[in-house]
Amino acid sequence: MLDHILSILIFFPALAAMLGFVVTKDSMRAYGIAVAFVEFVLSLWLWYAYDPMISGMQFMESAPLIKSFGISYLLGIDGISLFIIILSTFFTLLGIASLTETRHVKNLIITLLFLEMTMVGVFAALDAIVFYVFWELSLVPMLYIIGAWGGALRIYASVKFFLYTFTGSLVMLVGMLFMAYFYYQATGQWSFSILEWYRLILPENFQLWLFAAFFIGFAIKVPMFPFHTWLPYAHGQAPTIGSVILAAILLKMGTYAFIRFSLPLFPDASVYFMFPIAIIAIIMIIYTAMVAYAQEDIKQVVAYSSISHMGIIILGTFALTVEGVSGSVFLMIGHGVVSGALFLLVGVIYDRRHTKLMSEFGGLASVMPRYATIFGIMMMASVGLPLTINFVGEFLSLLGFYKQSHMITLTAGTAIIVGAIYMLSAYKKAFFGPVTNEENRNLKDVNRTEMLGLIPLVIVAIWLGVYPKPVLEPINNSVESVIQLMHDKAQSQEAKARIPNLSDVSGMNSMQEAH
Amino acid sequence: MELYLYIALFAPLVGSLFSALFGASAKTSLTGYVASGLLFTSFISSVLLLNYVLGGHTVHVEMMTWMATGNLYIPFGFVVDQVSVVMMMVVTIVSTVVHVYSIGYMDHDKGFNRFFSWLSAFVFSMMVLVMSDNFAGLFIGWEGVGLCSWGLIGFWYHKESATWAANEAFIMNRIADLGMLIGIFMLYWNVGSLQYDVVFAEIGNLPVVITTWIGIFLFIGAMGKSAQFPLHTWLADAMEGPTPVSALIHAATMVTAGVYLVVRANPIYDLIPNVGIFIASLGAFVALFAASMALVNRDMKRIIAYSTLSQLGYMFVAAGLGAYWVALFHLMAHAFFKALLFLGAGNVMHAMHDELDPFKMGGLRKVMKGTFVMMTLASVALAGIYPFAGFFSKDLILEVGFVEHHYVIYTVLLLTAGLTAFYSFRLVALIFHGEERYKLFGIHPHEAYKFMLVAMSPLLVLAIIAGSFKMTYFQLVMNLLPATQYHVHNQTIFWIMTIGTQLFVIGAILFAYKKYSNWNSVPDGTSKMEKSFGYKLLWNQYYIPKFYEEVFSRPYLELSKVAWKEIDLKIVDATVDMIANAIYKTGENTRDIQNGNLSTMLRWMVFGLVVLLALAVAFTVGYNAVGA
Amino acid sequence: MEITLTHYLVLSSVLFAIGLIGVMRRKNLLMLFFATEILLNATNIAFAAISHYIGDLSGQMFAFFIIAIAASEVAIGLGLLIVWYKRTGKIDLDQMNSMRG
Amino acid sequence: MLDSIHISMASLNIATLAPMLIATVGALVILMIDLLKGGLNKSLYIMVSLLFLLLDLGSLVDFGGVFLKNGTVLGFFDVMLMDGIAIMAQIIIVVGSMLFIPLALTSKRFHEYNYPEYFALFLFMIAGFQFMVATDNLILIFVGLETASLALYTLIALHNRSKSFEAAVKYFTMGALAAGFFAFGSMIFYAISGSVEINQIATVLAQDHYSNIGYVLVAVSFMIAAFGFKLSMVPFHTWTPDVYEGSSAALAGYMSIVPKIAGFVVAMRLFEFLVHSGVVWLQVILYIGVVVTMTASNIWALVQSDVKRMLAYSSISHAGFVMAAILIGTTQSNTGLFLYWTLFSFTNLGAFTMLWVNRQKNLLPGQSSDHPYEKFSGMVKTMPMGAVMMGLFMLSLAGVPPFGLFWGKLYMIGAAVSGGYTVLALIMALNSAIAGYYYLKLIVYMFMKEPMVGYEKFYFMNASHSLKTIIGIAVVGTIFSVLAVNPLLVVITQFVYNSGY
Repeated sequence: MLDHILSILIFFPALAAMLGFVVTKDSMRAYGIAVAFVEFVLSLWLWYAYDPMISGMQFMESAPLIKSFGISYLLGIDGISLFIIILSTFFTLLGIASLTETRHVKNLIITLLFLEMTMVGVFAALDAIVFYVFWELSLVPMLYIIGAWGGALRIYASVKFFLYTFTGSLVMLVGMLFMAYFYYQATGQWSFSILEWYRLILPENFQLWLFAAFFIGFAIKVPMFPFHTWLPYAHGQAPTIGSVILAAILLKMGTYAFIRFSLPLFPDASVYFMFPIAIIAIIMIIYTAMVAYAQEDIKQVVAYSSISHMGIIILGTFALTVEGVSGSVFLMIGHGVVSGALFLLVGVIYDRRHTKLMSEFGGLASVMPRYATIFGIMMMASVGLPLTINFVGEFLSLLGFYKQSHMITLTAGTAIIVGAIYMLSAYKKAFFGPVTNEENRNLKDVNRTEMLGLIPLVIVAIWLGVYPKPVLEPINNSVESVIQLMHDKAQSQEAKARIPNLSDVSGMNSMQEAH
Repeated sequence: MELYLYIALFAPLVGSLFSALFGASAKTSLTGYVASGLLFTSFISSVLLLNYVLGGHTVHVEMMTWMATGNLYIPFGFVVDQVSVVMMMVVTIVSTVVHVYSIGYMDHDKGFNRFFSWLSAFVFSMMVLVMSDNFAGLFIGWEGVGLCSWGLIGFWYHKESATWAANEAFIMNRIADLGMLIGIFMLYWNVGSLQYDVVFAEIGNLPVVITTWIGIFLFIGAMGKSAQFPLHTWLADAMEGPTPVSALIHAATMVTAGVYLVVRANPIYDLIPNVGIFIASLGAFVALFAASMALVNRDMKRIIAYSTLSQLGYMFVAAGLGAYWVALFHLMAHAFFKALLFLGAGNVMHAMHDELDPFKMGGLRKVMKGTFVMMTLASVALAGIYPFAGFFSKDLILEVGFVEHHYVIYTVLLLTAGLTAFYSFRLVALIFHGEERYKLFGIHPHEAYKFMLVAMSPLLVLAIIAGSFKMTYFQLVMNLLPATQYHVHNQTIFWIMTIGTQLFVIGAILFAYKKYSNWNSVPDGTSKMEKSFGYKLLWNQYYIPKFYEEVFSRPYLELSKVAWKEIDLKIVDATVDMIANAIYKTGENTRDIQNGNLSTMLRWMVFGLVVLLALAVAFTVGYNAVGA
Repeated sequence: MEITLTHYLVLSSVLFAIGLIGVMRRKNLLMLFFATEILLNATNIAFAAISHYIGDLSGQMFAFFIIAIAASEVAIGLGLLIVWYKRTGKIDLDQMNSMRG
Repeated sequence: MLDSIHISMASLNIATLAPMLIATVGALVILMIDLLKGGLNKSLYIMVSLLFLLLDLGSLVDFGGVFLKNGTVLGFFDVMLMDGIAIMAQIIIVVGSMLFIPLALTSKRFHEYNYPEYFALFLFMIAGFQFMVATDNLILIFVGLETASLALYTLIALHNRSKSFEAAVKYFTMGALAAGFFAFGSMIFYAISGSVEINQIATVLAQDHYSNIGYVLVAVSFMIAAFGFKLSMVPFHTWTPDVYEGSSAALAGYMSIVPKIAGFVVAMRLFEFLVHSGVVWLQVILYIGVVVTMTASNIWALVQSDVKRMLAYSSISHAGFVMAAILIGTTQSNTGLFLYWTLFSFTNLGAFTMLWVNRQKNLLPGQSSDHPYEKFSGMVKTMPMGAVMMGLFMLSLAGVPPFGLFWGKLYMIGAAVSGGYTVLALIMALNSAIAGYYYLKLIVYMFMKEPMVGYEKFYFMNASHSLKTIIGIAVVGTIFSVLAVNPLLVVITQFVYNSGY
């Protein structure tokens, strides 16, 4: 069974979703939870069976799909994708378990299960086209979730979300086809296998163009400034579950793809574009933090904060050092947990008051102390307090980039300041002060169902902040192989110098030279 | 010994978690007792560890890995050595006292359980800070105390001013933390490790420029936590928190973390005396600057807060001049008498129903004898009168300045010592002497619970006798810190200096008494002095908070709004929509090509053909021309 | 003056152009059909002439086929025209625009 | 004057005519049945047509086998040309027709299906298309084209609505003009090469080193105009939306597939040798034509308010997309053309059949067309399966993987990339994104809006088992296309490559 565990992980939810059409409406929630739980346990088993000492791909599966065009059904995971898969199954489970939506629950759960398939698929795919298939397919359930269960502007938001990402992905697709064509020219065979592509060393000017093509697809997904404007709408209109999944998992596809595609395929271009991208990352960090500070709607604050955090992830990714890339992968998980939790929390208050405007609240801390506590913990995690999950990622990402540029890291480091500003002021507006709005006076504190969703997230946020090793170690091993691959493939002098050579025993020397 | 280490470290955490369990429920005294008991346990363990360390050993444990990736390896490692054990003692003593005191002080507060949870959590963070064996662990504690400080300043979260002050403190500390983070990054990429022992062993091999930058960035971190100019404004505002918090966090422990960092990183600062001079100069400046603001302030707690700030300046002078052990010594002594002062102020506040203006008090010594005695003695200690603790530590710093030939610094510190004595006794005089002005406001003061006074008594004792530990202490820390003795070798000058200083200080005290002990009215802002420029300048804290508000806070908010409403919505997003709309509009505007009229359709076909023919002819002509 | 192939081709082109103009200008459906007939027959002249000049029969074959097809086109076209006239009572092109956009 | 011609039956190779003859015979049989006994039910004619189409398909498959073994078969004075692409195009034509004909089995009664002539004309039309693709003789192309077109005009008109007549007249008139263009273009080719066979024209021109380049270009201009009409390239496309709107949804779906593939094959035969001969002008014109057709029709599709008209414009756009294959002119691109069209036929047929299923007999009050978007509001709530299927077709048309058309787009864009047309590849990709918008619009209506009260009974009004079966086939074809792509590619590549394209 372990031989096909990835296929099972991908298609089990989809199959269950199909069968879900038969299940009656009132039992649907239980069914959904059961399926998501089984899936989650399967993903945990995957972790158990995963050998953290092996840096390469594990649980590989391969079957030709379109042989004459080199497309094959190729799956496999390494430390980078393993945890994002677990995160996906985890959040699907939590999302369904803490679902408070009452309209058309059946459709919603079926959609969520399909979405789960695409999420797992994206992170398990090792063939570019299979990756692309899941990548695009993930838009559809999300489109439906936002469009059918969203707020007043839901149609605008969902269409914008879909078209924006769709456009970007198509450019990426052209890039993929180019890549395959280069492979064809080099070897005389078509192949879309990423692992095969890793072996190609492309001329630098080709790398630049291809990098740009991939970049557009990924950057819109992440989303990076200035392609980010779909995100606030999507989050603002999406139902809680939609925002949670979107923030926790779907955004990670973009950053994951950077590590899976852009870095190892185009090491020289990655170095070439390192600084422009770092500048964009800084804009994301500071500018969106400012925008978040100006928001009146608490969900929008969290939405913009996501962009800001994604900026740090991008920065860590383009640090091109083991520390930075590991940190960014870890931050993906951290940000997933934290922003997912924050969106769940916003959903809690939205369910009670049907508004998300901070001016409507105030003094919630005295009415809903448990809620305020959990929100506080998650806010502090979001701000990146040590011993919470985000700190590890942010610290490592910034640390990693410091090797490349001091000034940029210093500027990007303001993330810890501006992040605190908008988060604390939002918290203050909503939770502190006297209770001014009579409607807030008798609000109920978080109930058991909601606790069910939130407590595990709190536990994870702190557990991985205190003891990140079980996750960080496999990530590190896989990242090391990526970095080494990049170093080996790099052609330009600058790229060779910037990307550390790990096989070099006197690693410290190269570090000194970089200064 | 490791067991004691873990007990000392984790007992507060257990207390905190235990209290947190009851966080949302009604008050249970149990939380206070348990938390205090665990703190006492922690204190006992620290004492045992001190005893062990006095025997010449140190304890170093590595609990588990925290972060490990690439070459980076950060464990949860803890070290109890000569420096950290001193800090541990200070922290556990003061916090035990404050915990017990708080049982009484917070007696009627709804958030009693929550308070103890935060307070113990703070102690845990502080213990992590001082006991960590690497910079990252230090940073954990560093941020942890920041968090707890946020929670405790904003403890009464229904008050706007409290939450504002909490956020201000947190954010300002974050600014400094960024500096510290950068310092840590530099250390890692230059040394390859963040462990103290490795760093200090390797630091000498680095180019001085890098060491200098490392020193500067670490010190920026220290500036935030220890509220040095220009990041000082949060400390005075932090007085919004409950008074025990001010005593523990904003006087005795957290704010001294910056000093501790410099002391801890002495091998780095030893290599960069220029930075040291800067630190010392800044410290001297802050000492004077803060003392001047304390002169006119009318908020009891703020006066003490400025005094704290001023004393921190002293410590940085010592640390900056390389007299690390002196700095640490003053840190310790200061912790005792300043915490005592704050707790006394807490009693007064309780008695006065949270009134803070000393001008509205007066004559309280009759009803609050115990508090009066304690606060007076603490003030004497603060003023540095022989044989109280302050004399041994503070005058030593003056001597350091003198011995190191920094006469300007020396003069400034001397002047500050006078100011310190003045404002301390201005406060004491206004509160405890003179007419009972509080009667105007219908307040019936009463002395605090007896056990609170008992709880404070260890601090009183220490404030009096701490100076006598000086030699023991010196013996202890010279294992780790540069063991320079600062003595003015010329006996005459030494005596002149010592006695002169004492006389100067006593003079200042007498002046304060003379001026304020018979005060009989509440100033209403009409007196000549209150209208003078100097007074206004000091009263408004040199307009610095206002300056920050006008130059940073408000523009930042305005800019944020512009960023959102003008840039994000009107430019970035509008561009995207514009592209989409342009495509759509093109369709709208050109769909009439298909007007349903057959003639038009046929004409389009012929038009297409004609265009093709025209292009064909043009191409042929061009082709032939090129061909020919 | 000897009549060369060029003359035929010019004639054919002129006829074709007349047909095109007719197609563009005529609003009466019947006249429109006439114009298309002129178009096709213009081609026929050219095919026949070329076929004669190069001595190849396929041109004439083509012409024959065009004639046949033109005939069937007329049959269908007139059929449509009659039905249209029955339904609307008009054979004016400008009346025929219920579908647009 | 002429020598007597001795013709051996073997060289005549009558067999090459078999597929077309089968269709023709089928038509005649239908007419004869009607003569013998009138008033028979349409189901009989449908089944007879289906039967003959099956035979037709059988013969084509047989030819396919022969082709793979022996290569191209010539016949009938070398007029018939049964090469790979001819066989493949005919298979697509016949299969498409076989999927179309059961659509006549609606539950509502429609005027045209009462006439046996309808089915006879239908089979004649198929024969016409088959002739058109199975030859490189311009005369036969012309005859096939006109046979098919004339039959098609009639089929449209038989729908017997005011709009259908208008559509038929428009189509007919423009078709006549296009026929004139074709004839005139052929005439010029004939004038400069003395032949009406494309391969001989190519040979003559090549020997001549294109000295008459001006005339060639004029001829090509006429041909582009003629086939631009057939393939609805902008600005010769204007008939398309009106005709689609005027004809029944089923026939519109048919028109979007079968006539176009015939057109593509002829365009391939006619233009590719020119492209390969380095006629830069043609490359430029085709480039512009492809880009303008794709983009403009996409933009117009955005603003439509009727789903059928939207699909009409979308079909234009898809045709433009596929025309790129002729511009690129590599084996890969031509393979892509056939692959794309095969996948497109399934999806598009499904989409049009869904419209057909939702067709009501008469327009509702306030409706100006048969299939306004509003009609599909909230369909997921009243007809979940129907909405999901329609959504599926829309996603496939938009090129969302892993549904049918994605693989076609993938391969086509891949062909553009490997053919060196990078910018074209990008334009193709971006156009898919624009197209995404209007497909999404329907999905938005179906899935995100509330149903309109009183419309429920019109959903699936026209449904019958056979229609549902067709939709089922289309759905299966769309979803599981990924499994079919590889075999299709292998076969198509073989056919295309061995035909010399």
